[in-house]
Amino acid sequence: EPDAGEYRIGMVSDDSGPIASAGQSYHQGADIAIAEINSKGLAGEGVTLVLDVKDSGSDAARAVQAMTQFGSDRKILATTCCILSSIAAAVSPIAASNEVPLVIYGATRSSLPQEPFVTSVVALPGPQEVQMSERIASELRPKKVAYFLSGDNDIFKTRALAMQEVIEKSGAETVAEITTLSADTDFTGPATQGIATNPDLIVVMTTQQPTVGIITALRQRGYEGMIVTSEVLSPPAVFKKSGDTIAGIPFALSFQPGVSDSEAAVSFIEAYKAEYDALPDVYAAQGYMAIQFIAQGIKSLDGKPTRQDLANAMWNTTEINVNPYGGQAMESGQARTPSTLIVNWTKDGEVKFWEKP
Amino acid sequence: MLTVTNLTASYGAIRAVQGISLTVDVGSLSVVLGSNGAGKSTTLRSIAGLHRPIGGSVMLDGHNISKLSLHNVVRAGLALVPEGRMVVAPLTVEENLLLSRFSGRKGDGDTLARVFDLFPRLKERRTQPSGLLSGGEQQMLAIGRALMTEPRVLLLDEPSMGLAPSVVDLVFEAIVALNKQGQTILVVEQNAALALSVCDYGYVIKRGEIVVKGSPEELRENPEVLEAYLG
Amino acid sequence: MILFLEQLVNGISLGSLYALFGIGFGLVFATLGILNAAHGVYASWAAILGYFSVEYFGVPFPVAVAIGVLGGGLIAIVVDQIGFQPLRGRKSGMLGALITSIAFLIILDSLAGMATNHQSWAFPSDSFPSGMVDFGAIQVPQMQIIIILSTLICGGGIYLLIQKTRIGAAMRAVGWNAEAAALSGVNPRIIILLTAFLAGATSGLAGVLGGAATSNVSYMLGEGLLLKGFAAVVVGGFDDVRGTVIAGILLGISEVFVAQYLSTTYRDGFTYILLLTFLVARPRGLFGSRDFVRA
Amino acid sequence: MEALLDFWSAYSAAIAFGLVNSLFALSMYSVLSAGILSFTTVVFAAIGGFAAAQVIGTFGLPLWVAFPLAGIAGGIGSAIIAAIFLKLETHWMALASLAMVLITRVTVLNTPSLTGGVMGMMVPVRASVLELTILVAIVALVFYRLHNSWYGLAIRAVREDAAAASTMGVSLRHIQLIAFLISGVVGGLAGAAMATTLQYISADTFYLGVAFTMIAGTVLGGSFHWFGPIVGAFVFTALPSVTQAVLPELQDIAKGVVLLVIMIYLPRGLIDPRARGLRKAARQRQDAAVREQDNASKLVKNAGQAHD
Amino acid sequence: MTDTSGQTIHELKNVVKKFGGVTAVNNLSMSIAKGTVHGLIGPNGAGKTTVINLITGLFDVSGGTILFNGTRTDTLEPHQIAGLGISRTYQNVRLFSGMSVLEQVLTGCYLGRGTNLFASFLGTSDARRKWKTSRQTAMHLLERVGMADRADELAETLSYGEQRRIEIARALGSDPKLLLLDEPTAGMNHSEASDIGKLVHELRDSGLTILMVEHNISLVTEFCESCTVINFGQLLAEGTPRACIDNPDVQIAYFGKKRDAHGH
Ligand SMILES: Nc1ncnc2c1ncn2[C@@H]1O[C@H](COP(=O)(O)OP(=O)(O)OP(=O)(O)O)[C@@H](O)[C@H]1O
Ligand SMILES: Nc1ncnc2c1ncn2[C@@H]1O[C@H](COP(=O)(O)OP(=O)(O)OP(=O)(O)O)[C@@H](O)[C@H]1O
Ligand SMILES: [Mg+2]
Ligand SMILES: [Mg+2]
Repeated sequence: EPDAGEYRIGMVSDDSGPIASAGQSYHQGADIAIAEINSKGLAGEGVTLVLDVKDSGSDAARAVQAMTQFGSDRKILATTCCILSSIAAAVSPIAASNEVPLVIYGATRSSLPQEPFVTSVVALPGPQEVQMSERIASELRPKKVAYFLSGDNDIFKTRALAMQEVIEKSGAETVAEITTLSADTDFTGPATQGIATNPDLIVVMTTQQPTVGIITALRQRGYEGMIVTSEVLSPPAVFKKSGDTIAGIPFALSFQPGVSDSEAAVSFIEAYKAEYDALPDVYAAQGYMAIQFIAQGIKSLDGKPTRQDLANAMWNTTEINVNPYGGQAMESGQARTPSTLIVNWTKDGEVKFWEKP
Repeated sequence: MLTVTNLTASYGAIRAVQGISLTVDVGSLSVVLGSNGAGKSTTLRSIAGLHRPIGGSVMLDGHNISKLSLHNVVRAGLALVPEGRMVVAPLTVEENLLLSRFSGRKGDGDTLARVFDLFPRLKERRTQPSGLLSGGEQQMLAIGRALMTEPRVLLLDEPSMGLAPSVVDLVFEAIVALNKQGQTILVVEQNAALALSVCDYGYVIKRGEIVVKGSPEELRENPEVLEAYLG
Repeated sequence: MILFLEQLVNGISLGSLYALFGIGFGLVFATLGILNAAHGVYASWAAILGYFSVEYFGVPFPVAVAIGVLGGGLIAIVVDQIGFQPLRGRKSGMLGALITSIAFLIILDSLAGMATNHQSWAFPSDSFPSGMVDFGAIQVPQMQIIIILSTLICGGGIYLLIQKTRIGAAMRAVGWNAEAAALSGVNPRIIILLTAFLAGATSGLAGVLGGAATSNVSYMLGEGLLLKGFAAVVVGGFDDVRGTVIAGILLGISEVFVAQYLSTTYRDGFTYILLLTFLVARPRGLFGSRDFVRA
Repeated sequence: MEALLDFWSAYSAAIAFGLVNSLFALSMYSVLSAGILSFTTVVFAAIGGFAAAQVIGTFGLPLWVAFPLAGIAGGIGSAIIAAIFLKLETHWMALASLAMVLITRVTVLNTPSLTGGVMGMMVPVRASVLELTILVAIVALVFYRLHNSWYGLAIRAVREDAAAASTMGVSLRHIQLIAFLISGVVGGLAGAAMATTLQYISADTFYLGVAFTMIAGTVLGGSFHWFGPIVGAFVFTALPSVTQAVLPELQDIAKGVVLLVIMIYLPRGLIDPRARGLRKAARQRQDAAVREQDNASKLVKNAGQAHD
Repeated sequence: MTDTSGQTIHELKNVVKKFGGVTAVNNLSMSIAKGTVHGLIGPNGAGKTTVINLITGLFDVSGGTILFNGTRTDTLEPHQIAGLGISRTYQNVRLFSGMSVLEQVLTGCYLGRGTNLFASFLGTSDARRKWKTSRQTAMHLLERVGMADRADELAETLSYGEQRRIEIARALGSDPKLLLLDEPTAGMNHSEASDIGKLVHELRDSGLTILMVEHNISLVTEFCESCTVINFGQLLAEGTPRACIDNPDVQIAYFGKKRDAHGH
């Protein structure tokens, strides 16, 4: 175990800017982890971790500045960052060249990890939706399927295409592929276009704002058929905003209060609820796990931990012990896909396992 | 009627007018002479509220108007025909004239007709954006606009500038006629001979100070005035 | 055919929103000479205020709209008095005011972000007219009808106000040169306040109506409108409200149709290439703008 | 010593971005000083940025080869754009330039082979602060020389009154074309500098955010003298760091307020040659007045002597 | 100097200018003899300034041709016309804001800079020398209009009459062959105006041709050799100033019936 004392972790957060709502979740999850680690000695006897936060405002240049400052600040032992893949790509080389461990927590681009300094606790998306698509295709047997794709987010687009492949294999016909952009707000046009093709299943795979907007527009325009989407629907705030419009729409993820029941999940949810009087979402869980991952690395070291040793330890980790997913394997600094939960909101604002209607 | 005491004005650190005092009696016509850069325009601008003086007072009918903002000075009954005309370019001639209805002073249809009588040229151009008028036409408009507010005191800064001789005559006839009707007038004019032939009292400004004042006869005899202004 | 008609209505409604927003933007530019980057924030705040009054005080929708409109107008007045008034008559040109408006954009945007917790909200679907009106062949959402009518009424009203009334003449006069206007006894301050209020109020109206219709009340709402509103104003020909309305609607229609028949990926690119081509072909906009200064 | 080094490495990123933003601001200033409000700098920067990324990343050429190439690429881009734009009038040009920015974004997103598309591109080489300083110094020297040449005089005349300038023999087209070309070259360099400072560029790097930064920086610093944009770019870059240190929760608001206060008190920017001119004029008049008084008193003295 | 008078330097042939419905210049022909001071007078709105704008290329003609030294100029751009040696002042003073008095005049010297922009950018020794020469020229011109001691001041801080003088100096900067003065003495008193008149004569004596728009008739009679009177954009009279003024049509249109031109 390492020497007792205070160790600092730098976090480049997204507390403001266009993705601030997710950014705040990550930040709060990380704070919960710090509190838990310090009170339970998870990083070693007498070891306390302190989070040093710099807000990037979702701006790559500001993130780079923040990471450079962390990198050159000898008191910082490790860093964590980044929801947007573009920002992650911009700060990773800085972490590597400054030789400071960086744990990426939100960005889903593949091949971000760099041995040994840059690791990622984000499972690459895809397999979960594929599982969900298989279930839906076999249980609902859709005939005509319309897809809403993201025109400026390749990751979401790839995920949608993976689903499309599965669904088409089951014999369903693709009647429409409608593209929207992340910054769009008016979806009456796309919704009209989608409904006009008369689909019995609509797949919405876009970033959060458009997803909610498209679903609302579809329902307002009278579409009553089946819709499936992604985990962007999971934060409680989304339900608060959209109400029962989104009830019954399935999505796949790894963590969800009300469904996740591992010991770590339960204690995380409770701590989060006590602190913020709200339920954590999957983003908060990731922020939490990033810090737990670092703590686990620190705990495995002796004496005064160095950045280099910590990085090596983390790179060689194969399992994150404290995680709300009920199991999180790591391989060469990259999280593997954990178990999949296929869930939906109910009309009264709870999340339940999805059942065929 | 209009009493200016110890008026001092500057542009930043540049002093343009230093301690000018003058009195314009009710119904009188006074004229201000001075060479380029003497501070004539600055004096008029400061009296009318177009420039904020740094010292001195301007009394109109016993009320101090030196702290009033421009539009309130106009509403109090003082109108200025400024140097550089300052017509409202995007507005038509007629709109420019009718804007005076905001002064709360009469400016009824009659005044409009009188202005058009005085300057038939403006009537011909009534629907033209005033920024497209010729220089002289704009000068007419600036004078017409001041008349539209039916002021009690009228300040004119080189009204004859840019006007053809016949129009200069018309303007001065109008000035005299207005004055006869009891209008109080203060005019800055470069055409000294013309100005001195109609006024009751005159001032000469030099480097921001009044250096000579007196009746037109006295001014005409003053050697300095003779040389510089009457030739 | 039905799809075409439905999309046409969608386009007109979307474009009306751009136009409604653009009217005030153009008004302030044409009269006060300010390129106001903060114009979008009025819309965001109006939508947020309207949403809050429904959410926390349960007021009926028309009251929420009124609150948003009033709020938009008042914020516009505050911005004008703090940000633009001190620059008047100080030879800073258009750029000085552009930067103070950017400063207000930053300030009001972050305040709005805090007020909404950086999230997007929506009017509860039963709080505003969210039904559809049956026109036989097609059905049209009530909100779309409300938006289109509001735009036509505001556009027409403001056009008449500016071109045909004395107040309108005073507004144009003050915008050209406040001192020149004051020489006729016009109180520039009041005219400026009125102009700012009108601009803020129409922006606010666009904000609340748009926020309700698209189920998106967020601090970023105005940002999306800003560029489109600006485009509508320019294409329409700065000082003509009619141009703004027509150009805004055309812009909306083109967006919807490009997305429908070409591709969304190229939607913005295509729309802006169209716009660029138009500008090169007709460099002074739809209605041109009258020259009033001589060479 | 170590503390000093730490300080340097902590703030070197801020300084680097200040330098990069100076280039952006100077590129915008180049056209602004001809009276054109244009955001096409963003376009030139995108051209230069991706060109540099390709040159360095794909062909492995060194930084100081990439910079000139990026400048040339930006210059070519600006020549094409100027050919279209110089037909337009000011406000329309501003909008057209915004349209160009959006078109560029769509183009970048849809030409993945050149730009990496939505994924963007990594740049394997980082420009040091020293290298950036040299680059900015060279560009500043160019602007300094321009300012003090006939071009500088002509462009100021064009900005204040294009018609009057043309009757003095100044060709509007010619001057504006040069302004655009300089803007293009400097914009291309700015893009390359940005690419080698961030080491990662994508469509988002060259979008409205940077347009905002550069116009705010330019006007804040003063758009009437070439030194203004450099000062403004540094102030505007440092603002977030400073406000973050002082008021972390309200940093954006604080940034807005500082911007507002500066503009209200110095509406023509931090560097304003006109204000200097006014002060100078005031001083000279005072001197002249004093001299005149001296002369007057001398005259009186002489007169007195004459009477004797 | 050689006597070149009588030789036409500038000519308008049937020039027409319409603004929408307004015909500001209507089928006007006039010619200016080399080395003379030519007066252009007429009532307000007669089209005098428009004529100057047409000559300098700021307006395109709606019809007719304009010739300078036999070269057609009505199809040229303003800067090209300036390049041929035509220079002007403006009726509503148009100085460049933010520039010092000296810089205004230096801008006027742009055409006579003697180096190209690139050499001037590089600061070659030749360019530096030429720059110095231009500065001297500018200072000299300021002396001629009596404003040399104000060279470093911002032009916009000068009074109206002072600004007019700067305009004249600026127009002379390009060493023109034809100088167009639009009401150069407006806002000047008698002695100031005759100073300008004397300057005009000096300029003419040094070979310049001058077209002068003026409402100050005594100046026109005193300093112009020939004169054109226009009204409603049309030619009303031409000849010597005296002949023009005595023309009864001119008397009615320009002076009003009641007054004789020699008064005051
Ligand atoms: N905006 C200004 N800034 C600085 N100084 C100014 C400004 N306007 C005028 N001045 C100075 O103030 C003094 C007086 O100017 P003013 O315009 O009052 O003169 P004037 O007597 O009207 O001259 P003119 O006959 O030429 O119109 C002059 O020295 C002038 O240079
Ligand atoms: N751009 C324009 N559009 C419409 N009318 C115009 C335009 N420019 C000038 N005019 C009109 O053409 C006529 C001639 O104007 P111009 O300025 O040439 O007169 P001027 O002879 O110089 O008069 P002044 O002695 O008053 O300066 C005027 O009646 C004016 O209103
Ligand atoms: Mg004056
Ligand atoms: Mg004229």
